Amino acid sequence: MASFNSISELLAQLLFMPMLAFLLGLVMVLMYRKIAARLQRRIGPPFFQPVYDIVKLYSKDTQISHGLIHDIGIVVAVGGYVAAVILLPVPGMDGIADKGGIITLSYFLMIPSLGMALGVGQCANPNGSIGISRALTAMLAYDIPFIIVVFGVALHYQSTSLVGMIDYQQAHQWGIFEMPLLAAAGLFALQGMMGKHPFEIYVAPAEIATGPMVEMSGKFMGGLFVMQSFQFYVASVLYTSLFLGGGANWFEFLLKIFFVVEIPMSISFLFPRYRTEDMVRIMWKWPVMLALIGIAFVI
Amino acid sequence: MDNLILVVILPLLAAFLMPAMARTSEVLARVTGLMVLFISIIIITSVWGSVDEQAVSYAIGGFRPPMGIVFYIDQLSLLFALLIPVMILLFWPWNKVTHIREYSLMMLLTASASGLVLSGDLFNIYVFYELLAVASYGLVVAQGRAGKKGEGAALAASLRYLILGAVGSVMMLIGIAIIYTQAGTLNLAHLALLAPEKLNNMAGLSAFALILIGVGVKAELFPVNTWVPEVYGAVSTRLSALMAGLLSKLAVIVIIRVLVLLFPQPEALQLMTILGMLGVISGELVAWRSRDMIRMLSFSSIGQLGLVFVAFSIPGDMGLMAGFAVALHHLLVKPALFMLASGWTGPLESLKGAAKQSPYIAALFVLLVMSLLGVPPLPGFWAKLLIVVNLASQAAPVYQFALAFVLIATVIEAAYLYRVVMILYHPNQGQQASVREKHKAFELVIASGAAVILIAVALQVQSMETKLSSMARQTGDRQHYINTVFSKLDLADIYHQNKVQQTDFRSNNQLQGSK
Amino acid sequence: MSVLDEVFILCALGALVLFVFHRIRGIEKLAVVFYAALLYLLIKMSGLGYGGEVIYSSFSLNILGETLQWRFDAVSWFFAIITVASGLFSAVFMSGKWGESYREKTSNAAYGTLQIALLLNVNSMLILLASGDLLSLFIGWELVSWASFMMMALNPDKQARQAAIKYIVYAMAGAMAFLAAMAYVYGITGSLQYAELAQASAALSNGQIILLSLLFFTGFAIKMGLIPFHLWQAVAYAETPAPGAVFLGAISARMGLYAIIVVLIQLIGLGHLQQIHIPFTFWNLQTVLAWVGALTTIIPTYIALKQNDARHLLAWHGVGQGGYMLLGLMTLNSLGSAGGLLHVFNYATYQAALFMTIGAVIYRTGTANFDKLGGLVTQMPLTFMVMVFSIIGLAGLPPMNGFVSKWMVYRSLLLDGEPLLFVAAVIGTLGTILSVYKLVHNTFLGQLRVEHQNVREAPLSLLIPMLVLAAIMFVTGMMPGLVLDWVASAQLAMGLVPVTYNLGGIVLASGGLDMIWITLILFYGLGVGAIIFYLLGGRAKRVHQYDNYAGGHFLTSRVRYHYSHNFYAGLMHLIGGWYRGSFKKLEQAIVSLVSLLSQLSENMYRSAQPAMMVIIVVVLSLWSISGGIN
Amino acid sequence: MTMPGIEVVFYTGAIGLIVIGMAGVLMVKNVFRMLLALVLLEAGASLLLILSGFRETGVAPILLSGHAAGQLMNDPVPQALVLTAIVIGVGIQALALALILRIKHRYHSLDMGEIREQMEHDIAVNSGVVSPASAQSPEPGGHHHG
Repeated sequence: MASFNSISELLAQLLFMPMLAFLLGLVMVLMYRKIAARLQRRIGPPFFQPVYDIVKLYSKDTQISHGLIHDIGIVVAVGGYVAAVILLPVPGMDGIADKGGIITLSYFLMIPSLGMALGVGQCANPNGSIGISRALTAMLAYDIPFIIVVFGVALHYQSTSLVGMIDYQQAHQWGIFEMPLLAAAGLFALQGMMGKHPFEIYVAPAEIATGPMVEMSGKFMGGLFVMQSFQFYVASVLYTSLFLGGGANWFEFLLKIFFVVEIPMSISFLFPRYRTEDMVRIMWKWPVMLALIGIAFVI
Repeated sequence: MDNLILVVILPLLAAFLMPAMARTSEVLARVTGLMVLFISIIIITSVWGSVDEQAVSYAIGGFRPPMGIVFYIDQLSLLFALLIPVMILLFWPWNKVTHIREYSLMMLLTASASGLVLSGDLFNIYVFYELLAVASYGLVVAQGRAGKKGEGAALAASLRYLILGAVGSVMMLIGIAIIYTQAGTLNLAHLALLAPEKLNNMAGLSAFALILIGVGVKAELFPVNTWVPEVYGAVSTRLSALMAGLLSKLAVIVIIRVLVLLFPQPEALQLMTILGMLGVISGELVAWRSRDMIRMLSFSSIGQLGLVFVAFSIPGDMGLMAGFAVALHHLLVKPALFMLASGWTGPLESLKGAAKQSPYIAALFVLLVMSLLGVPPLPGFWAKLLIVVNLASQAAPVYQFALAFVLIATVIEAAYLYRVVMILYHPNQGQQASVREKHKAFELVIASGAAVILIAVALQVQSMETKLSSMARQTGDRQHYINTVFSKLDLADIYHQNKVQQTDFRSNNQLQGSK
Repeated sequence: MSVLDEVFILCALGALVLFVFHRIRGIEKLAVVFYAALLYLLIKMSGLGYGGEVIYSSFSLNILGETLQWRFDAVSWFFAIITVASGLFSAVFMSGKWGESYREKTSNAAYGTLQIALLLNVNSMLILLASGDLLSLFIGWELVSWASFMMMALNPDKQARQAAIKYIVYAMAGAMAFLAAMAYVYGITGSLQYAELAQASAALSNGQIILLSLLFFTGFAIKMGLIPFHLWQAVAYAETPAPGAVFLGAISARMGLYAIIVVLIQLIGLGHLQQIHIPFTFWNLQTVLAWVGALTTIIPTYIALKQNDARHLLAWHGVGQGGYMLLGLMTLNSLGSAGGLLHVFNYATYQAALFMTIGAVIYRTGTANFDKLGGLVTQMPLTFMVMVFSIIGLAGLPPMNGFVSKWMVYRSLLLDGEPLLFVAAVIGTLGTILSVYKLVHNTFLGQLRVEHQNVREAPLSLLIPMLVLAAIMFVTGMMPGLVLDWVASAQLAMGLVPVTYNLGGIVLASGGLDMIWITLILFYGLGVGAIIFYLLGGRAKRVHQYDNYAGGHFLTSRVRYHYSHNFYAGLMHLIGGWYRGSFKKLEQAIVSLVSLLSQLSENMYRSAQPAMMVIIVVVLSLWSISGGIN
Repeated sequence: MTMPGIEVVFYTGAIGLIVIGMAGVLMVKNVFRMLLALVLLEAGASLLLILSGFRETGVAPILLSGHAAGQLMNDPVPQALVLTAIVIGVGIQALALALILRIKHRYHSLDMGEIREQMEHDIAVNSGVVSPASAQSPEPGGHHHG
């Protein structure tokens, strides 16, 4: 089963994969903000701005906790993504990735949302609760097309192992060419999954006082920033592995994942935000339809 | 065996002598009835063992059949001959104020009922049936329910019952006339012998239909059972119990005898199926709407009798067995339920929390109701199972419809019976809890007895099955009936006679032909 | 004497003792001992869970030419061990403080009755599970229905009583469908033995098989609360006293699944289910049943989402989870059916735990209404923890056991290439996630109400069974191989190919599941998260719950703001219109129809002229004579 | 037999009586008239039964020395039966008359419909479903409210 040779390799993977993910995620956050700035005719933040933000938030004097679950919520939000990252194969490090497979991974991706929801719930702020109910609704919205896409892909490759899928793509053809409709639908879902425009009304800056973030200050917010960078990384790597043949080497890999993140980021500022209901409606209509047609082709 | 005729004669005599006796000694008259019943029971138990696989016939006055009048005694008739005095004893109006003519009517009922089950002659059956009818009309008036409005209701119910019953009797008479025209005899054994030849036609079928309607009045058969809710609503529960439990079954037995012996046509059975299943569904539907317990039980009784008819309409011994099972089960359960209902009058809502007041009675009620519904392992389940299983194995589509009706009716039955159970076990006392009547001791004894028998039967279901199936086999065996009633000599005579008649006829034809 | 005999003797003895002494204090201890002894006997039979021989009882009954016999095979044993364990947990739950308070509220007798009801439920289920032919199956079936009815009728509440009545009518309808099917079997084969049916089913025509399967399935589906018979179950289960709800919720409805396994899979046979096409459609029986399962995962789950009472929410989920089991089973491949069976076990653990947590909440606060709860996490942290564990299981998230079974169902749907079923299952799961968050949020999170400020943690006697269940959930989640042993034996007994597994999960060529690794990875991730959160940055300051930001105002502590009513307002705005209550209307329509017919019949009895009726009969008989019947 | 015999007339009469009686029981509202219709019905049935034993050329079924052996006799059995039936019928009619008299005293009506409604009301009152006060607006059976 295990494809790593020694304990040391295992430890290295366990250690490096999250770290790498975090760093790449930070760069993606930076890229996101740069793109936003450029689109708005601004210069944008300096290179280390995401790091500064996190350091600042962590080093704040007043760190207000509303209870143990509040803390644990953040831990789970970050930890869930860390665990998910370990299940995502990157070039040269796919030993543990084989333990899960795509279904497990999809479930891992729901854990952070739930963790955050628990944390927000503990804050006892009704506004936070309202926000979280919207956030979960949004999750329901994008997860349905996402899961359909995952199903279609797994059906196509007759496997749930990401490593296997990547191998197949590298031997044959990228998934995006074999399943263009599914890839399109996946992109749609990706937009929602990354919590970005136009599907991010529950965490929109204007909603700070009435969204899930209302009680998040200091390192709680910092934790969420960390989570965000993981989120970018996970979404892009997952999409790459499913449709773009993963990475044969690091260069190719990086190119692909940044490309994947770049598309939704560019799109995101072109549209105004959707209300939650509208988001559900749109997510359940177009991507689901595309994905189902895509599956019909696969079969 | 010879003194079995006393079972009919003694009560008949008592019925006519008791009013006279009462003039000299009131006490003697009151005791006579009981004495007669005890004697009947003793007589029957003394011959109990002598009838098993082989039935016995007994020619009254020594005249040989088919001219003479015979009693036919097999397991079925003996069982009911025993049940009649026992049940009447159980529901005997012990009350001191009871008028002596009520006892007299009860005696008449006993005599006619016993005659009905023992008789082996169609016209005798008619006569006993009419006597039974007269006795029951009288009893309906005499045992009207207590209360200011009781008497009027009983009178009117009795009259309406009487008119329906009289129309039914006429139908039966016409049916008998048709049979006589066809076969030229009314002795059941003789008829059984001739039936395949003479009655297996349209005329025979219409005769059966007419007899079915006629006797069906008492048996609560579907369209002629409109008297049931009226009479049971108007009379004391004691009489309701007797009528629903015993008298209806006697009428059913008559129909079954006639059917088995005289009418081999499948259409006859299917007619009964249709009427039976309509009875099941209509009875249970109205019971579902009923707002007091007596009325509910009346309609439930209609439904159950419909079930009995459906069961008996299944061809073959299995049908008979199913019919006996469900009929005997109803005979056991319904009187017990009527007994419990007598203390629980008034609208059902007023029974809220009755279980708290009298937990034992409520538990009895639940047990009886569950058996009625057919909850395993109570006997009612086995009876229903027999019906269902045998209905399903019939090819004719009408039986499949009957199966569906029976099952749907059971669901409806469950709905209203469990509703009552829930009302009984309601946590709050109803407003009218205080005015509720108390149950009398004998009512509880009867209901408890029924419950004990139910449980005993549930435990002994295997041996019950053997008994019932042997009874069914015997009842369904037409040749056995013929052979029992006629000696070999008689049979030779009859064959000879028939042959002679036939040759006469043929020679006539030849004569005409030659002309 | 076989072990099965001992089980039955113990059952009878227990029922007798409990019935005689049910008013006496301390009876609860006896009950616990009884269930423990029963569990011991089952463990003595545990060879069955590892591929052992079928165990027969040494007594039988001959009736109607049928031999009624009772026996335990691996399937029965699997269900039985869950049944008895659920009984034991409920009994422990009700043996301590909960029982005392119930006694105070009602009476000794009422408490004893509850104990009797529980015991009768366990016993009747064991009788059902031990059935060796259709007749004994039916007898067990009816006994279970009646025992459940008794349990449901214990709550004096009006709604509960109505639910009980509704239940018994549904159950009776189901039993009658079962009876009709059984009668047809008898009509065709002349026997009610399993073996005869299994033999005869090969020779039956398609129409007969469809009719039989439909009748049987209707009967079983009603018990399981499958679409379209789902209306009765949730209310009836939710309204029973807490230990009753624990037991009924955990296992009672699964008797339907057991019967489906026995009759549809073992007897009618896999081949038939897969080959027979419903006329005029392109579906076969298997697809139809699978779709019933899929719809059952969706519709009740979204009804649960709307509930405003914790017990009702859970009970509706119970209905929905039944759909997963059927869906898994109806894939009829080794993985999916194993998933369906495993889900029975997993579901029993977390549903029992969930009802216990709600029972504990009700014990402390007196309500399960979401509008009257909130913020209890600070007061009842252990109960909260158990609930979180259980909802993770219910939602099917790793690392709890619910994930394993759902994963297996999904994976087998993938292998079969059933996209629509898969989507349906996912929609159900996502709805579950939403609604379990609502459950935990509205009960334990948010603001604590004034009247609950002095609420304490649930007493130990309530906590112990909950915590044990939570531990089971976690352990069997991490090491599903423990239960998969039993599942595989059951599959063998069902005539399916058993699943290949190891201690950590499923072994499959194209991507298996290893829960030990997954659990470790998840905990590693959480550990990293904890390090990032706790070791870096300044120390967090604990503040009072109400010390929070609300647009520049402090939320005063006198007025509570707990966002709980209409929790998913946005979603409901969108999908609210889909809750049309079509099934409810159908149910009402049937009731109206019956009452209309009933009124017609009554009018007929009232106003019919007797002579008119006679004429009708004469006409009818003439019609029948002229051959009108056939 | 090519020519319709005399029994055709008899049969027609018997069936006619039955039909008239049936129609009477069906259509008549007055219970006394209903009883009379019943009498006709019974007469018709009796006649039918007698006819079943009738031989066109038969003589009275009395064995006298004057009769030649083998001469066709009317069947005596139905005659005996009808005798019994008539006796029973008369008994029942008498009982019915007594009932009608007492009902007339109590309900002051001979109309079947009215009798039925009053009876149903009485039954409902007796079983406690309807209160006695609502006598003026009888709710037959009391199954709508009460």
